[in-house]
Parts: sequence; structure tokens; C-alpha cells
Amino acid sequence: MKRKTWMTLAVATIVGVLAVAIAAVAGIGRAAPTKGDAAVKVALVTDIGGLNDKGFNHLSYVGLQRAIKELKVKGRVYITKSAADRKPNLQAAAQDGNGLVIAVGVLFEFGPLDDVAPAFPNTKFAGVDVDWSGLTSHPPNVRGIQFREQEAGYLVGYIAGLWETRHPVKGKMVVGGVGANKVPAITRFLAGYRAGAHKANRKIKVYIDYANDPTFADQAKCKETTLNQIGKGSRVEFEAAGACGLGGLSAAKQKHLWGIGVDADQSFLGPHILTSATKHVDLSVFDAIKAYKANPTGFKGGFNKNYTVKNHGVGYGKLSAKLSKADRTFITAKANHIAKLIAEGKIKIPSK
Amino acid sequence: MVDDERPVLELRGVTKHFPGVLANDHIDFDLRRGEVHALLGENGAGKSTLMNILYGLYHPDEGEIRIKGEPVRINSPKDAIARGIGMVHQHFMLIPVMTVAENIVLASEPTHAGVLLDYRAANRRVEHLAGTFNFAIDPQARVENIGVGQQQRVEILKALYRSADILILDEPTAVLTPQEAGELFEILGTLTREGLSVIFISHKLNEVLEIADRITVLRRGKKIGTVPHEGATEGGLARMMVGREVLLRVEKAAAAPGQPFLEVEDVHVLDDRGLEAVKGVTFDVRAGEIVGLAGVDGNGQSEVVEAVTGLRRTSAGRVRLGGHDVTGSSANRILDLGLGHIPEDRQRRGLVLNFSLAENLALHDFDKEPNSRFGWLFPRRIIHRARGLLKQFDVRGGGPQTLASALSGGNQQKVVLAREIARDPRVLIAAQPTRGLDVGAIEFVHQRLIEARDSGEAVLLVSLELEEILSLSDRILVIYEGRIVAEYPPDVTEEELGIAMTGGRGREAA
Amino acid sequence: MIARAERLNGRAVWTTLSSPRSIGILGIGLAIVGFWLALPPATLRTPPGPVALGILGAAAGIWAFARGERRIGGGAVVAGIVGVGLALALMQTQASNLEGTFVWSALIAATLRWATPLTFAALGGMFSERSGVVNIGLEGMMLMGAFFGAWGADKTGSWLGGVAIGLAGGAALAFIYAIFAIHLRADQIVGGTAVNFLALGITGYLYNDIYGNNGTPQNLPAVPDVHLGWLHSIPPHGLGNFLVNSFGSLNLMIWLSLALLPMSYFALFKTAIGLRVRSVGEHPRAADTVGISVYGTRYAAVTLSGALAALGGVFLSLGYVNAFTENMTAGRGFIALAALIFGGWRPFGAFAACLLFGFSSALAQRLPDLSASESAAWPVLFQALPYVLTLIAVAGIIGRSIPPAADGQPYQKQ
Amino acid sequence: MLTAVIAFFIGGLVILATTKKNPLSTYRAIFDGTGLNWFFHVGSHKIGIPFTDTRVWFPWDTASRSAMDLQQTLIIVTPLILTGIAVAFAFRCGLFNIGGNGQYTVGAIVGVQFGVWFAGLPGPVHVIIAMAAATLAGALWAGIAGLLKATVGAHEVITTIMLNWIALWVGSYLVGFNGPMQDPRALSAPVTRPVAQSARLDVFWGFPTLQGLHIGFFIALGALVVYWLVLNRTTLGYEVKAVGFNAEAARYGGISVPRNYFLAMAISGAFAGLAGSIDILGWEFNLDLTVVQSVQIGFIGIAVALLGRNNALGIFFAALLFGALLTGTSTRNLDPSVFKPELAGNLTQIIQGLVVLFVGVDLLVLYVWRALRRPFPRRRVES
Repeated sequence: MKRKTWMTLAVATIVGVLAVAIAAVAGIGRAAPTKGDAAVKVALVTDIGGLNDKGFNHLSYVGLQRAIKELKVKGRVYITKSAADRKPNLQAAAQDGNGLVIAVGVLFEFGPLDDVAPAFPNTKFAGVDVDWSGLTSHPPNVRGIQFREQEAGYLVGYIAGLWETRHPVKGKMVVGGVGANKVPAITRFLAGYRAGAHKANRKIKVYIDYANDPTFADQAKCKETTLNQIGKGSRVEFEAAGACGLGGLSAAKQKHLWGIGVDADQSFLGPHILTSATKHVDLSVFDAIKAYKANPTGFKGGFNKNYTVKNHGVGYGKLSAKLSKADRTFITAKANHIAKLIAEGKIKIPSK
Repeated sequence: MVDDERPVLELRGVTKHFPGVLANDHIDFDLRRGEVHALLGENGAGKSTLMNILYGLYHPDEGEIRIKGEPVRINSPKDAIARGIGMVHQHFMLIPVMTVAENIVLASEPTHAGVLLDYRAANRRVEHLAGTFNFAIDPQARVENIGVGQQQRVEILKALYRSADILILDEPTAVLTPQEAGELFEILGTLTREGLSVIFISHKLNEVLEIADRITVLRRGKKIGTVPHEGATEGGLARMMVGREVLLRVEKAAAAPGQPFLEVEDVHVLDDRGLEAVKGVTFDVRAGEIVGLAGVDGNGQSEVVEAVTGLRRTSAGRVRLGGHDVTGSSANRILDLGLGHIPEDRQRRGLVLNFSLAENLALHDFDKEPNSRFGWLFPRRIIHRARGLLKQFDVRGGGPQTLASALSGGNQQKVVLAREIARDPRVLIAAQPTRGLDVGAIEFVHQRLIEARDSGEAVLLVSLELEEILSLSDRILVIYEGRIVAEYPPDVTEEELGIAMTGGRGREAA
Repeated sequence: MIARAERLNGRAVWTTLSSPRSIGILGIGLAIVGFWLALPPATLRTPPGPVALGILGAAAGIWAFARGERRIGGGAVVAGIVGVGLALALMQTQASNLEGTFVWSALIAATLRWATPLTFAALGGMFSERSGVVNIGLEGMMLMGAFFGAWGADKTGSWLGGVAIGLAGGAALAFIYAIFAIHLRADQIVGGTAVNFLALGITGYLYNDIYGNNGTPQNLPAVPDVHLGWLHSIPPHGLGNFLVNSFGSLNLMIWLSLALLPMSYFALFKTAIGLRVRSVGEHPRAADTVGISVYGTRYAAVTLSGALAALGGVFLSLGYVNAFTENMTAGRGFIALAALIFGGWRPFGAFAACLLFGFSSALAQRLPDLSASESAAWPVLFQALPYVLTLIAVAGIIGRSIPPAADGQPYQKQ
Repeated sequence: MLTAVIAFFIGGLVILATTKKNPLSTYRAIFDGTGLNWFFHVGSHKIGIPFTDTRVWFPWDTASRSAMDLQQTLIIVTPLILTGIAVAFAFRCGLFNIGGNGQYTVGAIVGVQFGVWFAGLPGPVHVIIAMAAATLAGALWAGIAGLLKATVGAHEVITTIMLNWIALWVGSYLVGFNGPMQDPRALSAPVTRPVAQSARLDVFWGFPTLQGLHIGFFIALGALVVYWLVLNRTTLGYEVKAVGFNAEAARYGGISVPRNYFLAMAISGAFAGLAGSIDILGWEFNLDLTVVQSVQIGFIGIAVALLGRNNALGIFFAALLFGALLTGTSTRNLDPSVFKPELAGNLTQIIQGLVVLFVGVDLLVLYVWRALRRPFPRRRVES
């Protein structure tokens, strides 16, 4: 009986696979990339997290969409679902005939780009959050794209500090910042945030905590961490935490306090968003495609393109409509001044 | 035997098939008001099937059931209860962790406002009901804490609570001492005087003769006949039941006991609940004798066996096997020292039902040569050996590679027997070796046990069947509440044994 | 029960109190108090007090141990040593950090927030297991509740609609599970695992299909919080403050879970239906022979368990964070199952276990504050705390916690 | 089994129908993406394109896109076979090991560490040391659950799940920022140092640096043989099966049940730990936080074992099926215009669920099927 079941099992699997196979026979010669199509083809390889992470995977996708629309390029997304997907995705993107392949995520730096880029010398690569100098094979066809998140963090920290200074409660001034997980971009945001708040007022107490959410999506964890900081007196909450941070922002809303968004301008969440630390991943993706389209063979690699306050790659978003007029004018003026100083390189901002 | 009005219950041509078995073949049966009608037959004759049909647990393939003349369909126990049928199952349908009252009122509970359980009313009603029939019972006691006889009364009360006027008792005396059985018969007397009708299922001739007004005998799913109490004899009934002359006693030579192979000294054992189930037991079993351990179920005999075989820790005392101290040894070591053990439940313990017969036959010796070497198995040798054993013990229904689950109960038991006896143990412990077997298989098992004795093994026979104990043993020990309370030579009467089994050594029989 | 309480007068009480068992428990208590002294508000910064209490507790433990209460006595000894160790460790941290971490009122509120989804699921699991069906699929049923709650709130535009639809989602999955576990007599552990896979797939599929790249809408109607501002006015001021911070603005569903506790208790242990459910879980054949529909009861119990577990999911998506994300239950169903076992298949026992896990989770989010340096890597280890505790609890309690006799065994009608 | 296959196809079809996509073309697209269609490319195409510097084994085109897809599929199949065995072995002892993820993680952590250490060793020695260490680590990790089951009877389902989470967080600590295993040269990312060249498994098909198919695949196949041999040809396997089928009878037969619980769990964990190290040494080469925190291999192993009915050959085919589903539904292979890849990923989960659900009852379904052809479908009486 048992033995028979096993046999049926083996046979059945084979039959099952064959059945699909037969269905697939018609598709044997899968269409090879059609040559002679003049359109520029670009590919976007995301990192683990999915397109709806409300964070940089999503923003890079937005950038691609914009390029497709405005620059009339052909674009395709390769979503990375697990670590095993990174290298094959990158390779497939190159193999599928895309002239420019944009990889999103720092982890492409450690292995995938080093291995794949040299194998496709005629394909151009760009790596968002990737540091070119960290690539051991020094591939000339890869361009690193880096953001100075600390500058954006510094600005929103400064804004938070200004508001606190103007509205202390019983002489206490406390702000908080929450990160989803200790990953580089987030630590840079938060380091800048702390420095910025202290720039506004040295006496401000800044709490920095990590929700330790591996998924970047467990909003309960960020909310809990945020509530903890609120419990300690914080009245401005910066959420450098992707989708997880939405939980933290909802805590701020619920407690009638300020929240500060991240990456995108999250003012659409409501008037409780004081401002957002913006990181224009979409812009960087669009820029790269634009540069590539303008001159496919001349698209240079071998260096990092930095996005800073100076070139508007990072910055702060819309101020809340809820702010009083006096506050708004005061904060805008001060913040713009600091932004200018940063752009001129006159302020040193820690990145850790 | 009260009046001649229309029977309260009639079965006409009831037939029931199971895969490969015709369990009931056009059975006719009727029950009159106020009578005890016994249903007599061997294990597997179809008695329980018939009653389960009546109680709505099975559905007949053919036939008709009439209650008070009216044809009915009984689809579930609920229907049966509604028609006034109550059943006391062989394995009690009681929930151990609940109280007597909870068990009795279950499914027709008195409530406050239809929702909240009215425990007070439940207790009161149970007390009242128990009073009516003169039962002494505490409605608030937990079922797991009361004795078997009491539990049986709870079962009867359950039926009465649901106003049953037909009561089915399935092998009710299997778990009772002769004295308790006597009390049960008195209760049945009271019930029939009150107008209830009783169907009494049994395979024991003597008690059927004692209690029944009429006796219907089933054999292999067929009705052999119905005889009135008057004029029925044991011999006649036995012939009807088995279909041939039966040996009521096993032939055997006188024992020649040698040195003690198994010595048990002041052993104490805890049961699963941490209570002391064996309270200092001392005995020995000598080479070449069969010692019978008699007792009502649950008096510690299972724990004694488990302690001796290393399956349960002893809390005090010593066990010696062939001169080796095996107290606290693993089951494996004890087996290696020459113990054979026919366990009381072959399906739970004696066999791995999903293993083949060959694998089952190697259960103790798979890790020894020639079955294996350095942890490497030799399946062919195992199968080869199994082939011989199956032949020797006349196991039918499969070869070495058949799964054990495919065999019938009797053949399964033969496999267990083959394994245990073929090891040539010094001590053979046989616990309930014939439970649930038919007469032919019983004879086979008994024969083998006697052969084992005659070849110089020390045999400990644990059984709930007094007849079996009496016909096989060379010495009889009686265990009661975890102590050995008496020792008898083989010519003791059932009566005497029964008294000892209830701890009433010096008392008069009731 | 009542009768026994009456018997416990005078001398009996004293004998009970001086028994090794009680002394052992007292030892554990002392050790805990000793440790507690090092925490706010007492925040003792010098060793003598906690150490003395710890030693006393350990001594009581040894005394009890020597008199046969091995488990409890041993527990007291361990508690004493661990308590003193932890107290001394705490004294090494900064007092301000300590006070920031152990804000009791906030901790209580956070504990309740973490415990609520677990409580719902554990209660659900209780009904299922009391009827004899092991429900390892609680996780999936929670997830269904979380998604369908969010979707329902979005579609109907009201949180009540969301709760109802979420509930139905969990119940539907439970019903499917019930078919397999009851009628088809599939292995319940395997079936439950399948249900978890299935829920993950179904909710992820629908979520991606319906909400695509943007996620659930921002303006999902949320289950409201219950504001109990009047707690603040309870004298003395400190107490009122504490109460309002702990219980002043809890979500309606947290209160619902608290209300469901006694209701479940009564339903299971004081009603006729509860008796029948338990009888089915203890001895289905016995229940069958008195005319209780074993299958029907089990179907109802399993479906109810799905609905309750779904409420836990609804709390997550609508009561707490106001959004759905894939796999947002993140293993809570399994913790609930452990809590159920730990709590001995009883509502209040399970709730106590949920509180313990809730507390350790809440603490885990706060403990990193104790570390002086933000760049230290080890605070992430605190995240493992609830799981380590669960492991220890399950290992320590099991064998003493007796499941319903027929739990996990499919019933075959004759 | 047949019923399971049918069931998940039906299940998939129903769901596809709800989104008004043509299920057949979707399945075909998924199938194409798995690379299994490569087998139909017989005798066509050129040989020796940029990506093959190794020998050509088949008359087929070994450098085509489908060849690469097939390599990727088999790379995933490798750990799936091993975690499938892990689950199956425990099953045979009556234990349900849901802790494959944790054991895999522990194996990966130890594997990467041992791969980083001992950089000077000759290749095969280094590989064997790293794998042995990882295997042992997996065994110990699962052994905790086994020990708890054996001593206090803690249910392994709960303990292994807890151990999964503990492994996740301990792993996060180790490879995370400033953790003891983080690569000191890559402070910007939570990732360990790469393993030494000597510890890497040879690639036998495909271009070595482009994640070609490594010899770990044969190790997995070898593990299947070992699994079969242990179960059917050793006393250990006999004991494990006896305990799994009927623990009480095994105890009565002189077999130590607790010892087998522990051993079965440990051996089970060993396979999962080995899977972790093979992934590290075969293609990952380093371990990063996202991997530690998003491992799914152990869970899919459950579906593999169940679908494979705990039988060696069955596990192989089931692993192939699920590995194929995973690559087939990846965005690079499944054309988004045919079916949304995200949805296809979730579809895979649904199919897994359905398979597991139906596998639990397929004997019953068979029984019903048989019963329908018989006049009196009734169970045997237990007298």
C-alpha cells in the first residue's frame, strides 16, 4: 500500500510536469529579444521588500515610470524576492538586452555587481546606494548613486528642534527618531537628525531608537517604539522606517503630536506631518535614464554620483499646513539658511 | 416473562455488511416487556454490531426495526434515546474529568434561562433518580475517582435519566468481580420489575443462564436460535455458540517447577496520575510453571507487568530475572536477559501496525546479529527468518512483507506470540493473551503457553478471565488494590477467587 | 469549591501557609520583590536590599526543596540568584535610562496592546481545542482577519463593517480547516500548517491585486480608542495619573478582549453548551452516544475559534496600526497557541500567559534604551526575549498542563 | 498524490479565473520561466557562448536563457531537497519540525564563519570543515527542541517555532551593524565577510561568478540516498520509524523513545544546517541581514516533505516542483504582461497551502474514489 503510494507519487509528478510541459510546447522558442527596435531599453532591479514598500523600492519605480512616460524609453522591473534573486536578476536584465540596468539597494555592492558587470562590458549599470569604490573589480561600466541622507536628516532635525525651542513644555524639549532597522541609509538619516536638532538647541533631548522590524512592514513595532518615545516626552517623531514608520506616524497623529516622514514627501498623510526628510530616489533613477538616453555609449561609470542638498537630491518636504504663520515664516527662513550652509559645505554632519 | 402482549422491540431480517464480512445476516430478534433477553455469542459473532444498529451507531443494509409494533428508522443515538432505548457500553461512555451529575445530564441539562447550567438542579435530579432505584452514588464525585461498579451504575442512570424503557447492556460483567456482577443482576431484577426490558449481551454461558429469561445465540453473523431459560444447558448453549463440542478444560500434564526465574520483592509502583497503584507486591515464578495473576481490572496488575518489564519505574522494591537484579533497568536490558512479554493491548503496544510482519517479528532483535551488524540492517535475513516463524505459528492472511494492520486480531496475536515465544525466553509474561479472540485462536494460544511451560519457561499469566486463569495456572495469585491478597492451588473455585478479588478474604460471599 | 473554602478555616489556613509549597512560592516572591526594588520607582542604587531579599528567597527555596517541593523550591533558588544578578546589572546602567525604560503606566498600556491580539487568538484556540481540534492555523486565521478587516473597512467605509467582514474572513478559513480536520480527518497539525500557508497566499494575493503598489489607503476607518479622561481625577494625583496613562486611551478592542475573557469562561464552564463542547473534546464517543453531534459541535467551535482569532488580526490592522501589510501577524498566532498551552487551556490562565508575553515584547522594544551607546549591536538580542521566555515557559510547564483528552484526535463516526 | 497535483492545479485555476487571466497561458509562462523547457531545446542552437568555459555535457544549448533559468531552479532545489529531508526525517519519527528556517540560518551563520576562517586550507578540506561545522550546528539547534521533547515533552511545533525566531534575532545581532561578524571593510552594510575562495563549491554548469550550478546539487542528491539508506537499511532508521509509527510499541520493544526523539530532531536539523552552508558556499559567499531575516526555505521544506510523502524520490520531485515554482514566478522570468509577478508569488504560496492541505487527506480521497466503485463502502469492524 505504502510502496504503491510512493510509486504513484513519482509517476504522478512526472505526469504533472509533463502535462504542463505539453501545454508549454507551443512556447518552445520563446521570443528572443527582438533586434532592430530603436527604443532605449532600461531595467530596474529592486531589492527585497516589494514595490509597495512605500520606501525606496517604490520611489525607484516611480522614477522609472516617469522616465517611461517622459523619455519614451522601454522599461522593465525585476523584483528581488530573495537573496538568490539578486545576481540572476541583474544578469537576466543585462541578458534581456537592456542597455542600462539600475540596481537598487546597498547589498548589490557585495557580490552581484562585482560579478555581473564585468561579464557584460557593453551594458551600463547604476547602483542606488551603492558605493563604487567598494566594488573590488572596479568595473568601469558601473556608476554608484549615493545619497547624503544625513543632510536631509539634519534639516528635519533642525526644524524639529526649532519648533521645540519655540514651544517647550515646562521647559522640557524632547524629540525622537525611530528607525526600522539598523541599515546604513537609516543610520545616516538619524545621525543627521540628532545633529540637526542639537544645532537648533543644544539643550534638546533626542531619543533615537530602532524598532527592529526585519520586514520593514510590521507597523506595530514602529508604533510601539514611537509611543515609548512619546511616553518619554517627545513631541516630534521622525520615522526613518519605510512602511513600518507609517505606524509611528499614526501614533503621532493619535497623540496629536508632530510626525516627520521619510524618503517621499509624506505630507499627504495629513496635517500632523510637520515635514519630511526627502530622498529623491525617483529623481536619481530618472536622471540616470535621462543621461543614458542622451548618450548611451557615453554613459560614464567608475564613480559615485552623489545626491545632496546642493543638487536637490535630498532635502525637506512641505511644512505642515497646521503650523501658525509665525512659526512657518520663522522656520522656513532658518531652515533655508541652514540648507544653504550645508550646500556650501560649511556644516559638517556626522553620518553615524 | 411478564405478559404476552406485543413485544416492545422487534428486529426483522436485519443485515449488515462490512468490507469482507457479513456481520449480521438476516437477524430476527424480539424483546418483551419486563424480560431480560440475552444475546449470546463469541467475539465477532455480530452481537455488538446488532446492538449498535439498534442504538443508531450503524445503519442496517437491510431489515426493519419495530418499536411497540411501529416501524422506525434509527439514524443516530439521539433517535434511539427518543425511542426509549438506553445503552450501557462495554467501554464506558463516561468522561473521567467530569462529575457524575455532569455525565448524567449531558445533552439534556437543566438550565437557568436556557443558557446557564443549573448545577443544583442537576445534582438534585440525579440524587432523586438514584434514590428511586436504591443506588448509593455521590452526584458531585468525579467519575475518575469512583470505582468501576459505580461507574457502571452511572451509565445505567444515564439511560434511566433519559427515560429509557429498553436497556442494552454490552458485556456488562467483563469488568466486574463475581460479587459485583451479582449486585448488577439484582439491579436488573429491580429494573425489570419496574417494567423495563433488558438486552443482555455476553459470551459467558453461566451468567446468561443465571439472569436471562430468553437466550438468543448468534454465530458468525447468523442467528442460530432462541431458547427459553427453562431447559437451557451450558453444554447445549456452547454447542450452539461454537458449532462443535468445546473443550472446557485444557489438557495438561502436572507441573514440575524448577528454580525461580522471576523474583519480585516488595515492589511499589506509581500509576500515571502519580498515585500508588502497586503497594508492595512479592512473588516469584519458577521455571516450568504457569502462575496466574487474577484480579479485577485496575487493581494494579498492569502496573506490576509494566514494572517487571521495565516499562514503568518502580518506586521501591526489587525485581530479579534469572538471578540478575533488573530493578530500574531499561526494557531493552530486561528483554536481553530473557524476558518475553505478550502485552495486554496488541494494537497499542504489541505491534507496529504500519510495519510489515517481518519488521514486527524483529522488534526486539533488529539490532542483533544476524539481523544487523554495526547498525546496518539486513532486511533479507529478517524476512527469511519471518517466513519460517509465520509458518510455524500458522499465521494466515499475509506473508513477511504484509503490513501488520492487514491481519485479523487472532492472526495479529499469533504474530506477537511467535515473536515472544521464538526468542526462547526464560520468563514469559502473558497479559490478557486471548482478549478478543475466537475460540479456535484461544485454544491455539493456550496450547502454546502450556508448551512454553513444558519447555521449562517460567510463565506469568495475567488475565481478567477467571476461566482462563483456572484452566491454565499451576498456582494462582490474587491481586486487589495493589497488593497480593491470596495464593491458591489450581483447584480453587471461582467463588473463592471472586471473594479474594474483592478483598473480602474473611468475609462471607454476598 | 465553596465547601472546600469553608473547610479552610483557622488551623487549616496556617498549615497551608507553612507548607513547603507556600514557602517556596514566598521565596520566588521575595526574589521578585528584591529585583523589583532595583527598578523605578524605588530605583535602589545600592546592593544590600535586593541582595538580602534575593538570599532570603533562595534560602526559602532551599528549605522548600529539602522538603520535597523540588520544582518550586528550585525555582525560588534560581529566581533568587537571577534576581540578584539582574538587579546588580541594572545598577550599572544610568538611572535616567532606567527611569525612561521602566515607565510602568506606559509599560502596562504597551503590554495590553501586545497582549490583545494574542488574547483573542488564544481564546479562539481554546474553544477549538476544548472541542478536540488542535488549531495550529490560528496564525492564518488572524491574518485573514487582519486583511479582510482592512478591506472591509475600506469597502464599507465603517470600522464596524471592517470588524464584521474580518470576522467572517477568519471564520470562513476556519470552516475550511474544519472540513479537513473533522470530516476528512486530516492530520490536524498538517492541516493547520496548510491553513497558514493558504492564508499567507490568499491575503498577499488579494492585497497585491487590490491595493497594488500603493498599499491600503491612508484613510481607513479605525476602531476608536476609548478615552477615560475621568480616571485622571481619581485621588491621589499620582494614582489618577498612573491610571489615565495606563488605561486612559486604550483601543475599544482591547476592552473587548478583556470583556470576552469572563464571557468565554462562563460560556465554557457554566453553560450547557460549554459542557457539551468540553464533553466532545474529552470523550467524543460518549458525547455521541447521548445524542450530541460531535461534528456539529466541532464545526461550531472551530469556526468560532477562527472568528475570535480573526478579531486579533482585526485589532492589528484596524485597532492598532490602521493598515494592512503582508504577513503582518508575524508569528503571533503561534505565541497565542503557546500561551494557551501555558495557561492550561483555561481563559484566565491563557490571558496571564498572554500578558507575560505581551510584557516581555513591550519590554524588548524598550530595553535597548538601557545601553549607553546607540551603535552597540547587542540590544537587538532583546528582540528574542519573548521567544526565549515562551520556550522556557513551555519547557517548564508542559507535562503539568493537561490537554483535553481527545485533543488532536479526529473522531470517526461509527 | 495525483489528487494533490490535481488539487493545486484546480486551486490555481480558480484563483486565476477570478482575476480574469488566462490560467493556461499563465501556467505556461511560469513553466517557461523555470528553465525546464530547456530540455525541449534538443539539438538546436550553437554551443560555447560567453558563459560556458566548462565542458558541454549535453547536446543542448547550455548557454541559453533557459539554461540559466534551469541552473537557478536547481540552485533553489538544492536547499529545498535538504530542508525537505529535514522535515521528512523528523516526520518519520512522529515529529513535526517547523524549525527548518532556524536550523538553516544557524547552518548558514556557522558555514560563513568557518568559510571565512582557515583561508589557507586546500579547497576540499576547507569545504568539508565548513559543511561539517554547519551540519553540526544545525543538529545542535534542532537538538534543543529534541531534548525538550524527550525530557519534558514540550511540543516540538512550538519549540521549533520559537527557535526560529531566536535564530533570526541572534543572527541579526551577529551579522548586523557593529555585530561581531560584520565585514569590517563594509561598514555601510550589514553583511559578513565573504568566504575564502578555498571554501567555495565548484560550479559545474554555467559561469562560476554568475551564480552557476554548483556541486552542492550533487551533495543534495547524495543526501537523498543517505536519507533512504538510513531509514531503510540501518537500525537507527528502524528505531526512528518504529517510534514514529507507534511510540508505545517501540518502547515495549526495548527502543528508547526519548533518545530517538532527540536523535531524529538532531539529524533532521543537520540536514537543514547543511542546506544553509551549501547556499553560502555554493553561491551566496556572504551572509547579509536581509537573508537572515527573510529565510523561507525551511517552511517550503514542509510542503516539499509532505508532497513528497517523506519518500526520497518524492522529495526530489516535490523540491523540483517548488523550486520551479519559485523561479518560474520571479519577475525576470514571468512576463508581467502575462501575469503580475507579485501575484504569482502569492499564488505560489496558495498552491503550497492547497498542496499541504490536500496531501493530508489524499489517502482518504483515494479511499473515497475506491469506495465509489464498491457496493458497500464500510470500514472494517473492530471486534
